[in-house]
Amino acid sequence: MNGTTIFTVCGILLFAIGLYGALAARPLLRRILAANIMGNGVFMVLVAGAYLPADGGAATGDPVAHALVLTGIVVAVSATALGLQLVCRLHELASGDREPDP
Amino acid sequence: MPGASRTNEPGATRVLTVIDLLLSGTLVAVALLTLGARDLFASVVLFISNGLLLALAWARLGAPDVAMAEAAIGAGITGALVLAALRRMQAFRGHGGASPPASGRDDSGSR
Amino acid sequence: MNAAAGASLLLPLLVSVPLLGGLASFVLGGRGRWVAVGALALNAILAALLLAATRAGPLGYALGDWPAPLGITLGADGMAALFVAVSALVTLVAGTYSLAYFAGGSATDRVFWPLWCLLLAALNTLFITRDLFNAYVGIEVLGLSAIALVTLAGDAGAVRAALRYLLVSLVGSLCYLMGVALIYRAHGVLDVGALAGISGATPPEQVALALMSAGLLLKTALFPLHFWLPEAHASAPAPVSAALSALVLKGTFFVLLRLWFEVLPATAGPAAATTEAVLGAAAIAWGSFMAARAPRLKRLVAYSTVAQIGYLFLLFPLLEAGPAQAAALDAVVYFVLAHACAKAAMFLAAGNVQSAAGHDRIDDLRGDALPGAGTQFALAFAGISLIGLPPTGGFAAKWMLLQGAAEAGAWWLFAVALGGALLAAVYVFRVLARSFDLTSMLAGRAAPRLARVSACREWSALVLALASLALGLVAGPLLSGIHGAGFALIR
Amino acid sequence: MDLADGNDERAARAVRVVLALGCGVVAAVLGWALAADGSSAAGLATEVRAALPRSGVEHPVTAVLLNFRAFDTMLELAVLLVVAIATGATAAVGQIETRPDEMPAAPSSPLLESLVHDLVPFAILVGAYLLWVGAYAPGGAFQAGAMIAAAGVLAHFSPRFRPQVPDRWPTRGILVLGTAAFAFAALAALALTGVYFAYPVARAGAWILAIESAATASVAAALYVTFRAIMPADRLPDAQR
Repeated sequence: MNGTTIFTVCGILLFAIGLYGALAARPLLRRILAANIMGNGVFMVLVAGAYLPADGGAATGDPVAHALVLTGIVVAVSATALGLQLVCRLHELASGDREPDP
Repeated sequence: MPGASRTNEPGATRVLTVIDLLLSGTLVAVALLTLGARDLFASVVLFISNGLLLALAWARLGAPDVAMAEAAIGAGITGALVLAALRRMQAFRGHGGASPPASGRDDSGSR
Repeated sequence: MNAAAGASLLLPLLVSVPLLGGLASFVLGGRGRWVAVGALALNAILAALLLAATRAGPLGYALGDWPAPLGITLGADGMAALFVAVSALVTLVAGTYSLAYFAGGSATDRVFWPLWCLLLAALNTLFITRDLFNAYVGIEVLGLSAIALVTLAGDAGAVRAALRYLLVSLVGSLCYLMGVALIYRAHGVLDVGALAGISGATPPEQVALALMSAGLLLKTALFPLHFWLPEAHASAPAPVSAALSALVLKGTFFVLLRLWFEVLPATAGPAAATTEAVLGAAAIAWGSFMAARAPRLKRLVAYSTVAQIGYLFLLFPLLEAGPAQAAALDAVVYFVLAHACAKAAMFLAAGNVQSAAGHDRIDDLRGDALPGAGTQFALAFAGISLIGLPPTGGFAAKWMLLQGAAEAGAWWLFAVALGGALLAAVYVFRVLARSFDLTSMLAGRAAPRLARVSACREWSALVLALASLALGLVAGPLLSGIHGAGFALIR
Repeated sequence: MDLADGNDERAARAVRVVLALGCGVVAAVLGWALAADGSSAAGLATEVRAALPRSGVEHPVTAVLLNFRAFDTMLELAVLLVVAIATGATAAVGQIETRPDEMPAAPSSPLLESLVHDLVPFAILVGAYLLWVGAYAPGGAFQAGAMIAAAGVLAHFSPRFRPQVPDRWPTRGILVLGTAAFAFAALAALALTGVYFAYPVARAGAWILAIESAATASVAAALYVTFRAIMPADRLPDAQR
């Protein structure tokens, strides 16, 4: 039960929770948060896998995995920003006729 | 560096495992709470704390770069964006929309 | 040797030219549209050169001179070159259409051109990258620029459709990324070439393929996962809908094709391929049915996309190693080319109809309210290609499908292909009948044509329709490029 | 009417239960897949360590991001640019009534002023340090860009220090700077060393620092522009109306 297994399981759970939230949550804002949680789950699986390189050197893990996750985080914030902008505009455009869930 | 702990006696690794379990459990719990929170503002705050906990997890997993990026971008900037979006929707409902007065509570979010 | 090295230099340039074109057009603002069109034209020339270069054999290029497992490599075979060529053609022609469609220097126009060029850069990346994570970033650039382009229409419907498209796109690409994470943890390698030796039967690879396929099918809008497509494609501006239906879906489809038949050929068993085919058949039926009932022209064309996507997956069982693999691959590639040109032409024509008649409710369209002959001819040729009547590209693709089915003895494919053609005829002729409906003109109550559609827009739609016609005539020589230089795809 | 709602509610709950089960199955399948694999592969750590001397920087993650997989990072900055273009522009188009010039100033509380007055320069300094330290220790363009964007967000709340974002070409130039730096560096490398993205090994460190500074500027600008597009222009807050 070393660190890698615990965090891998945590990553899988976050992925599943995020997937559920992204599909089932009613308020649109919450779906965007759920998509972020889903992304965090994937990143955790990646970094947990990179934690203990076989050759046991200074265990800074596998830099390529860290670079991938860094790229993923920036992509996630960009998608979230676009999503939030659309949610706000939809709220303003559509609240004229009926009250959509925020 | 957390990696170095592997060399000393098992007592330390047992403590480390407890910390890992604690951190992972809290992360999953906060994620569940974020989706289940009654109020949108509460789920946003929980989401930001989830981001910070995640930064802690990256540091524990020996990824300082990712930890800094997560704290600065994942929790910081994303949190600011989501709070701004929430503020904008409540501000618009406040004197734009015809619905009940601007209450922080999100009346329509059942789950 | 230096000829091939020189030619493989085309690969990085094919990404840099549209990318720099997009950056320059954004900075220049109002005058940026001409720089963007210049970049599109240059990209078309590069695509033609790539098509010629890949006839000799597949090209490879290690970026930054770092070898495969560490660095990112680009590679293109005959198939990728065809996809790049059709993307270049459609974005160039739809680009010239947009010159007249958007008012020059307006806020929308200043946003449209950079996003259009970045969309093309993302497409080219997807077709030529040999790195799984690089494909993920390419998919994100493609998805986000497509979503941003859909919101240009500005009304609540477009924003709602774009938001649903964004959420679907996020879930899809994160499922894909989880698959990449599984493969990277199992093999420690991201490059497709370096992954060639893996067995593909172990649990991580099977689950990775399932997740990546689910994510990519969601973004390619195969039948049960197509719910987001009609609203997004119908509510976007005409040139954007053309690019979405003709190209964006094909980008993720190309990654799926490489994944199934080159990276993990042994993992996807015949059972999985047959389910794809069954879903494809269901997509044809459902898409055609909904298109026949669609009240508005753009929604009809969007549902027609849902149907035509079904054809691409119909051939998956044949693409497994077997006698009919080569013919099936030809059919799939040709379906993509023919559908890209025909669907882009139809959406551009639909845009013309909407501008001329002021609305696109099919039943209220009168013959005289339709724009000029060019648009009606474009609608006709594109429609015939969608049905698959000779001599169009659609017919050539269907002919190859039937040939493949005969070789493989899959007789049920005959029924689905012919049934699909009949269903397509139903909704295509429903549109074409409008141009012969001259009742109001004969009764002297000529409906005033609202806006004269400029010749540039009419000719753009017609050029793409003629391209889908020409595809039917040049099938032989064009496809020989695939056999001669097949990547590891055809083992 | 409530019978229908009851049915809808029951149907919605049934869908939710099915979705929850589905996600549970996905989690179980992932657990099975990841348990089977002993993560035998060491990833690319050895290859990176072998190629590090020729990469121009000492820190492996920065070497991967800026040299080995620079193509990825260029596309990632393009993602950020796409969103900045879309949200920045729609802010100009979509914002309902936001004419910055005639907006009454937000109430500037002394606490906010002093906070901004002290923290913003400090945050920018930390950002600059993160950019610089990226060559030999954890840090780099994205963390630095985020810090400076955070400084911008903080400064946004005080009318005196609010950064002006004129919609003229210099602003757009900064947004494009990062992606353009990568693209031009790649072409320059092609001209100098004959291979796309292959920086000349001798001066690779200087090239990487230049690209990283450009990337930091455009990341900070893009994140701030998207924040500004979402943040409602501070009309009279509800309290004062």
